[in-house]
Amino acid sequence: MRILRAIFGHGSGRIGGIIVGVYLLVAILGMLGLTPHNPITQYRVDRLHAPNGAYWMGTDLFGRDVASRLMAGVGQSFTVAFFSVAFATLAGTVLGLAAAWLGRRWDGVLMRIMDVLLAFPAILLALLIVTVAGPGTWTSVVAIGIVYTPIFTRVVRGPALSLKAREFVDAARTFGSSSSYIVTRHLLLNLVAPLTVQVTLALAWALLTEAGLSFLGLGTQPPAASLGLMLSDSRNLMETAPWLMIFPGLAIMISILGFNLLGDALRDILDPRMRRAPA
Amino acid sequence: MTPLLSVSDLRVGFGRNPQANEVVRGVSFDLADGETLAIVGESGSGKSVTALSINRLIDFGGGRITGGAIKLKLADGSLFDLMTASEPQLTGIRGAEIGMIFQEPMTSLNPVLTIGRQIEESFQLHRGLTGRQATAAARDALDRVRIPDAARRLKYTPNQLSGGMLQRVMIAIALACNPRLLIADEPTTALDVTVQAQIMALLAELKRETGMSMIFITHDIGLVAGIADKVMVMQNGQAVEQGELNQILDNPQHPYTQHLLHAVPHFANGSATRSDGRRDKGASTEPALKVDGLVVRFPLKSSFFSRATGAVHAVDGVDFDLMPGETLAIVGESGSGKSTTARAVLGLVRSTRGSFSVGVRKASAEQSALPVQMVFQNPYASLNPRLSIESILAEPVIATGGRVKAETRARMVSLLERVGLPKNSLERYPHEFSGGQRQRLCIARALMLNPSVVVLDEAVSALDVSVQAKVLELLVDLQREFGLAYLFISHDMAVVERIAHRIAVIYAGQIVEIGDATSVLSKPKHSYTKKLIAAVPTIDRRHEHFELDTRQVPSLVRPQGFEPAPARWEQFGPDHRARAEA
Amino acid sequence: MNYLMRRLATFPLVLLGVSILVFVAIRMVPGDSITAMLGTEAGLLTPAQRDSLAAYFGIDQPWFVQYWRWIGGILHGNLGISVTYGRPVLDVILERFPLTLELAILSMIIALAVGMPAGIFAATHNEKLSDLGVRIVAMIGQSTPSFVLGLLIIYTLSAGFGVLPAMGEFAPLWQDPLRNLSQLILPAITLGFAFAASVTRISRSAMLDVLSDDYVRTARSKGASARSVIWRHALPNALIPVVTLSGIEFGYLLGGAVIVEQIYALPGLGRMVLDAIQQRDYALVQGSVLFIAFNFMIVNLLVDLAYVALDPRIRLGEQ
Amino acid sequence: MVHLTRKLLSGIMLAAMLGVAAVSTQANAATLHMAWSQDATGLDPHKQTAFSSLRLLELIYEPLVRVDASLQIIPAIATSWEFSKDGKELTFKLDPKAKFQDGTAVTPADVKASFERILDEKTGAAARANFLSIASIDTPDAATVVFHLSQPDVPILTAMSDVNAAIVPASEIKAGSIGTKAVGSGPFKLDKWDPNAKEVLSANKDWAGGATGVDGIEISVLPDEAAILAAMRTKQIDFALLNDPLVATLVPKEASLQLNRVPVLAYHVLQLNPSRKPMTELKVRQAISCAIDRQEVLDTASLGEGKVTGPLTIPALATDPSQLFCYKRDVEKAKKLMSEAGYADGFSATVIGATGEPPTAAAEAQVIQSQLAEIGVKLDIKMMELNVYVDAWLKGDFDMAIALNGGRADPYTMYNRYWTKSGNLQKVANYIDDTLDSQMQKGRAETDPAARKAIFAEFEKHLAEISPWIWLYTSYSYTAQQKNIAGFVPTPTGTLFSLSKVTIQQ
Repeated sequence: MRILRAIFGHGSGRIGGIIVGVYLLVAILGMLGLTPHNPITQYRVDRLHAPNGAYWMGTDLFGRDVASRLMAGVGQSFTVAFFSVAFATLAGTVLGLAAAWLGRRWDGVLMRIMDVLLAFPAILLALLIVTVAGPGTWTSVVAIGIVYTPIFTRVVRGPALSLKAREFVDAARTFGSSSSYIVTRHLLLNLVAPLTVQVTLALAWALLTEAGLSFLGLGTQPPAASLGLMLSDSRNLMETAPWLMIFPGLAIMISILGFNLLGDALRDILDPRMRRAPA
Repeated sequence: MTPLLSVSDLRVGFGRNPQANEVVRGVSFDLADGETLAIVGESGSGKSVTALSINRLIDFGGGRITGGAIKLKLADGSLFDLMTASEPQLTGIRGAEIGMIFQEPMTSLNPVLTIGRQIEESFQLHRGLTGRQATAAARDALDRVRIPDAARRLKYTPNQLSGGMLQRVMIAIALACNPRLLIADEPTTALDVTVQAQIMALLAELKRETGMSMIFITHDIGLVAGIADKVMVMQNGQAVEQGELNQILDNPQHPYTQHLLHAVPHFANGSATRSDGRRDKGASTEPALKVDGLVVRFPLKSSFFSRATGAVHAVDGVDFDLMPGETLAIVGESGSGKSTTARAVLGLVRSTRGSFSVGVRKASAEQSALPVQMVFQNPYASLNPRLSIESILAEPVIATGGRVKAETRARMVSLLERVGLPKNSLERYPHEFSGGQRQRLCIARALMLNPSVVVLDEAVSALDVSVQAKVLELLVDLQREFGLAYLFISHDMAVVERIAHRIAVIYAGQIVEIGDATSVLSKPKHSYTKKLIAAVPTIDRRHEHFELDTRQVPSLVRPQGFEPAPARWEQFGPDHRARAEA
Repeated sequence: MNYLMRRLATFPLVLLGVSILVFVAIRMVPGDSITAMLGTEAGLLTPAQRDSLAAYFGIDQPWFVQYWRWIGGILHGNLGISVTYGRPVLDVILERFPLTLELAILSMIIALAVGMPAGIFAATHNEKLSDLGVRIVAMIGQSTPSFVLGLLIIYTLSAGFGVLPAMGEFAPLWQDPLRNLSQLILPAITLGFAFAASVTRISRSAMLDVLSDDYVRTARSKGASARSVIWRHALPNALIPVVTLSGIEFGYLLGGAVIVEQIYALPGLGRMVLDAIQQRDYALVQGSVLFIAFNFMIVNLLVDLAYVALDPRIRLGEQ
Repeated sequence: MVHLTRKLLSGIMLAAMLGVAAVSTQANAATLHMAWSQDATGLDPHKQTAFSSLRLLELIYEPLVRVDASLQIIPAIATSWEFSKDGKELTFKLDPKAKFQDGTAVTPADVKASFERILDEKTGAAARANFLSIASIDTPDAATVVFHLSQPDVPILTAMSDVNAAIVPASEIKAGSIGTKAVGSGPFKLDKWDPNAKEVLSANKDWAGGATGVDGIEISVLPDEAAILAAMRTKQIDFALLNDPLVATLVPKEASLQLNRVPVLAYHVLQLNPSRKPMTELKVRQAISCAIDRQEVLDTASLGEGKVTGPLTIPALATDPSQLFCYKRDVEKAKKLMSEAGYADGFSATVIGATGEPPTAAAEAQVIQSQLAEIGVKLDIKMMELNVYVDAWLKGDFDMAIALNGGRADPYTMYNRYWTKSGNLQKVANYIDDTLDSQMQKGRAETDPAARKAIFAEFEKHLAEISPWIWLYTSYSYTAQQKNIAGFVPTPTGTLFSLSKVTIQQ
């Protein structure tokens, strides 16, 4: 609650918060099926209609309502983004903490494995994962998640190493606190802030990566809609039916804008340097 | 005659609504040519903001001058209004007319530029010197602040120089263009006491040479005695008292000034040591802690594959014992190994050699799980900001396999009360407490396990002076009440004098002098101890001529397999001995 | 030097990991070189025909034998033969690499040339309207998928103005610099747009951080002008995050920009690998992934070395 | 700083514009600039089966005979041919002018060596299956080749018109350089091939077919068809092959461009897998056939670009689709059939498709999904990378598959792999009955065209009725060209061979 108040007290945080809030609402409506039309129903007599009263954002090649698909697509894209980032956060946090805390050989081995993943071309990694496992929502989640895991591992490991050298960890050691206690209460708890910032920014990347995978035909499977799939499906209809590109394109851009604004705001709010008293 | 600088009714605020958030509230003072004004106050008193307002640097720090006047007399006698001046006009004044040095020399110099370039810049800006001329001028400036081998040092970057050297470089930069006013904002606070003495000496000497005026800002009223002509004491954004040096020191009017002068520890050459709990010669009590031949070395490797080629001898053969109810202070400067000693006792760094024995406490019926506990220097860093006070206090209990029971909570409450914190503290978080309160929390946490020995590593150094005094009092009370033995690590002789029964002086990883506090402080025997004590500023030594000494701390790096020669000790009293010097 | 040796010593290890990963992954993907060549017609093959084709493609041995053979070849500097190109893998890669390198360099130049001044401008106008403007443009830049931007540029230029740089028939820089540049400038802008946006944001925040540092205050106390404070004192210190970001981004770009290469029909590494995957050209996929990973590691190393050059405080290899 | 930025920006734009202008003016009159989105995958005419490879190889290699735009057999390397009365002997007379691009004449020995290569299992030629009836090959004189067949095989002549039966030099076979060096007897020589980037072809001056209309062809691979269109708008490309009807339909809107389209033999089909429940039930398959509105699939997925088709796509043999079983949508009948089969509540199944192959695959799947939903069939769409799809398809590992299957000028060559008992792809088709098999065998042996037509009409009717697959439509093969290009004749096989006579008018 405190953090929400802080976000809304922050200039760009307010805008970002509102954008993300609206998207979450739309995503929930989309996932619950509370859309003006059924997003996969094909009104085949109304194919490729420009935006009008009945179809606010027009219809697509199949006569499906673009507005409804957009809502469902936001739901789908956000689902993929959230779960893939959750995957990367979880895996990255565990691995990063393990590397930082166990140190020495473990650190070396874990970070070399992360180096392998980082050095491996990301889009190829995702592509291989999707091709092996077959495309689908959960494959995309895992693929994007694995691609971002090394990044989160690094994000966690750095601060964890410096936290490990902090005095309150020394203090805990003088009481003989167990490793698990120190890692969870002293390291993890203090990583929440930098992780939150990273998560909001990663959500924006994940949305873009999902769009890229869909462009290569490896993302969400039809007839389900995702912003990326709608956008990539529209590419050869750009001249015939520009609204098919405009609306999902704007939807992606604004959502990423929202996440970025929110992330920046969180960085300001959570970064102790920003609260440094003027000298 | 018009003063060089005249400040009247200065008001400075911060934030969106500076009028409502005033930090300086109506400060006025005059400064004559060649005069030194010391502004004394604790953190938050507005002393730094006042200083930054004079050259209008406060504009860049988020502050706004909301009222008052600042007038500077220029060389031609005309008055320059600093309040209304435009930014380009101000850049002409800064550096040329008003020089400034800051508290942290490590961060106040640009880390990526050579110090030569940073000094040259002043000459370029105000004298239009370039190329070889500027370099020559920069070399002269370094010579002037007594930096040996100036030509070579010009090519150094700040990370290659020690803090004391850097502060000299800062002074060289500030004085490059012979400003008529130097503002020194806590210039020695971050430095070791002997280095502080050198910087103070340098400032005094340069002032004599150039005849400039100076505003000297400090929290340490003891430091003022050596340099100031006039003193202004600030509290909560207001000047509570100002006047001539002697008048303020000898006849303070305002209660706050009196408090600063009397309630706060000032070094008194061993005359203010504790009279209670002296070591009882005849008694054969078991020591609470006995350290024997402690050695801590950090191996140096030249590459990944090769073996260690040498080692940093951080602690090199330290032994001492500590009786229940006794305070042993370990004093030394940064890098001397005093903190490493403390951390080795706690097992935070692995000792290379040596043994500890911890005596079982007899005074208490309860057996403590962990008889040695520690309080750290930085109260802001040693409490996890994300945990409630209850969790923080519970941690030692949980760590030693205990359960948080009703009696544990009762102990928390009573300890909090004992260290002087409100009872409702348990649900609160560290950021809701002040620095002094946090250090009290750390003390309470250390006492949760009912230890026999508490290691206090610079435990009061980060606190404001008046808070420092109160925490020291608390420590003494607790020691009496629980029969605690303190291993008190500090660089501050004044503080040590107030709390120590015995003192060990450590230099380059070795104890050079150890013994009864009064004896060591009043009759130091080892040359290093003497130098250390001589460097401590006191109220009594006014306008004293400090001696310049440019020696550096010796390197602690030794070749592989090096062992120091066994120490020869000279005994100077029943409980006072010093290492024999070659 | 020691640090360099130590870092280089980890290279074989990481590359070994990459080689195993790519080798296993590409073989786990259903389909093989035979179905890639013949499509559904592969169903017409007799078992004997299949065997002889498998031998031709070198996929007739158990996987560990194949892997062993491949690794053995690498140790002799031989990355294998590409079945689609009928040439040594390294030759094919080195033919495509200059384009990828050039594109990466061009996009980085664009990104830095636009992003850094914009970021510094925003930082020095912090919280003003112009700052907000720059930040919003930067965020739009970061949020536009490159295929959307690429298609829009191509469509607008070709349909709106009737101009378009030569598609296909890519001219290397040393043959026809003008044509080469004209072919690469739009892809570089497409890639550079998002890149510039990131640079803008990172240089803005780095600059803001640095501007509140103590030595900036010192510079001001010397009487340095606003310009001198920014360019001489703050910028060199703010460069490190910018170098980090640009280095990582550049490292990624050296792996090829699949989507942009596809839209602009550029024969770069990214498309080559994608095609090689689709054509199940195992040797080429493996070789190029290894090559890309190696480049990425080299770039990372260079970035670390750049830190040392930029900031004398940083000594590599110290924990 | 602002100034600096502005200067930099304008500098970059200027550079871009200058470059753009400099490049768009260059043109080479005698060279045809061509583009396609998918490149050839190899140069061995006997091994390559990909559409894009065939289009390239047809310009370089020649078979014995060719088919023209109306699918009639016309001379290529052979000037004449003749079946013996019993249909077991096929004799070709070779063109004495025919020469390989290395200057040597095409001899009967080359023909014999080429076919022996195809038949050799070590070669791995997919087309071998079409030539299994060849018992032996005789070369009685310098201009005659005689194929002795083990059984009457009329369709073998059509199979020989394919570039997969191209004649290659015996010397190259011996040298083992087929596939690395392209030495054919066709109108163009391959000067340079940079896979997935470009091909450079030059006119073969010695070509037996006479002079070519252009001096050479430069083919660029532009993977994005929207980019091909953009390049044509700016006149960089003279001629292009397009796959995606969404892009092709934009071509006529450009005044300077012309779209050539011709119905092709390949057919879009929904393959059911009759070995999997419930498609094992005839009534279920029929219900699916009745529930699908083929015209609507065509209209939606392909913007109406194509023609609804039955199993036979060869115009001379095809039956009017409206006379086939359930080619008019009948949902009521479909529901009735479903409940008769015991699936009144429908069932769930997965349909697979290849991403982008054809470009309409995903759209077809979605329309079919929506149509079948009306009779309670819940389809799950799984789009796969082409190779993954091929792998699953060849294993018969699918409930239903969206496919674009290639057509041949002869129905036997086209379908014997699926609808005969010994068909190589029986494991994919998973359905065979005696009627189908005997119709196919009769059609293979019959030499009288009218009788053949009747046999295959029966075959088609039966196939549509038992509905192992749901044939949907045939689409168009698209080529786009600048209007100053003359002489291109599109054909149902999709060949670009007529580029040999194309000219560029100034």
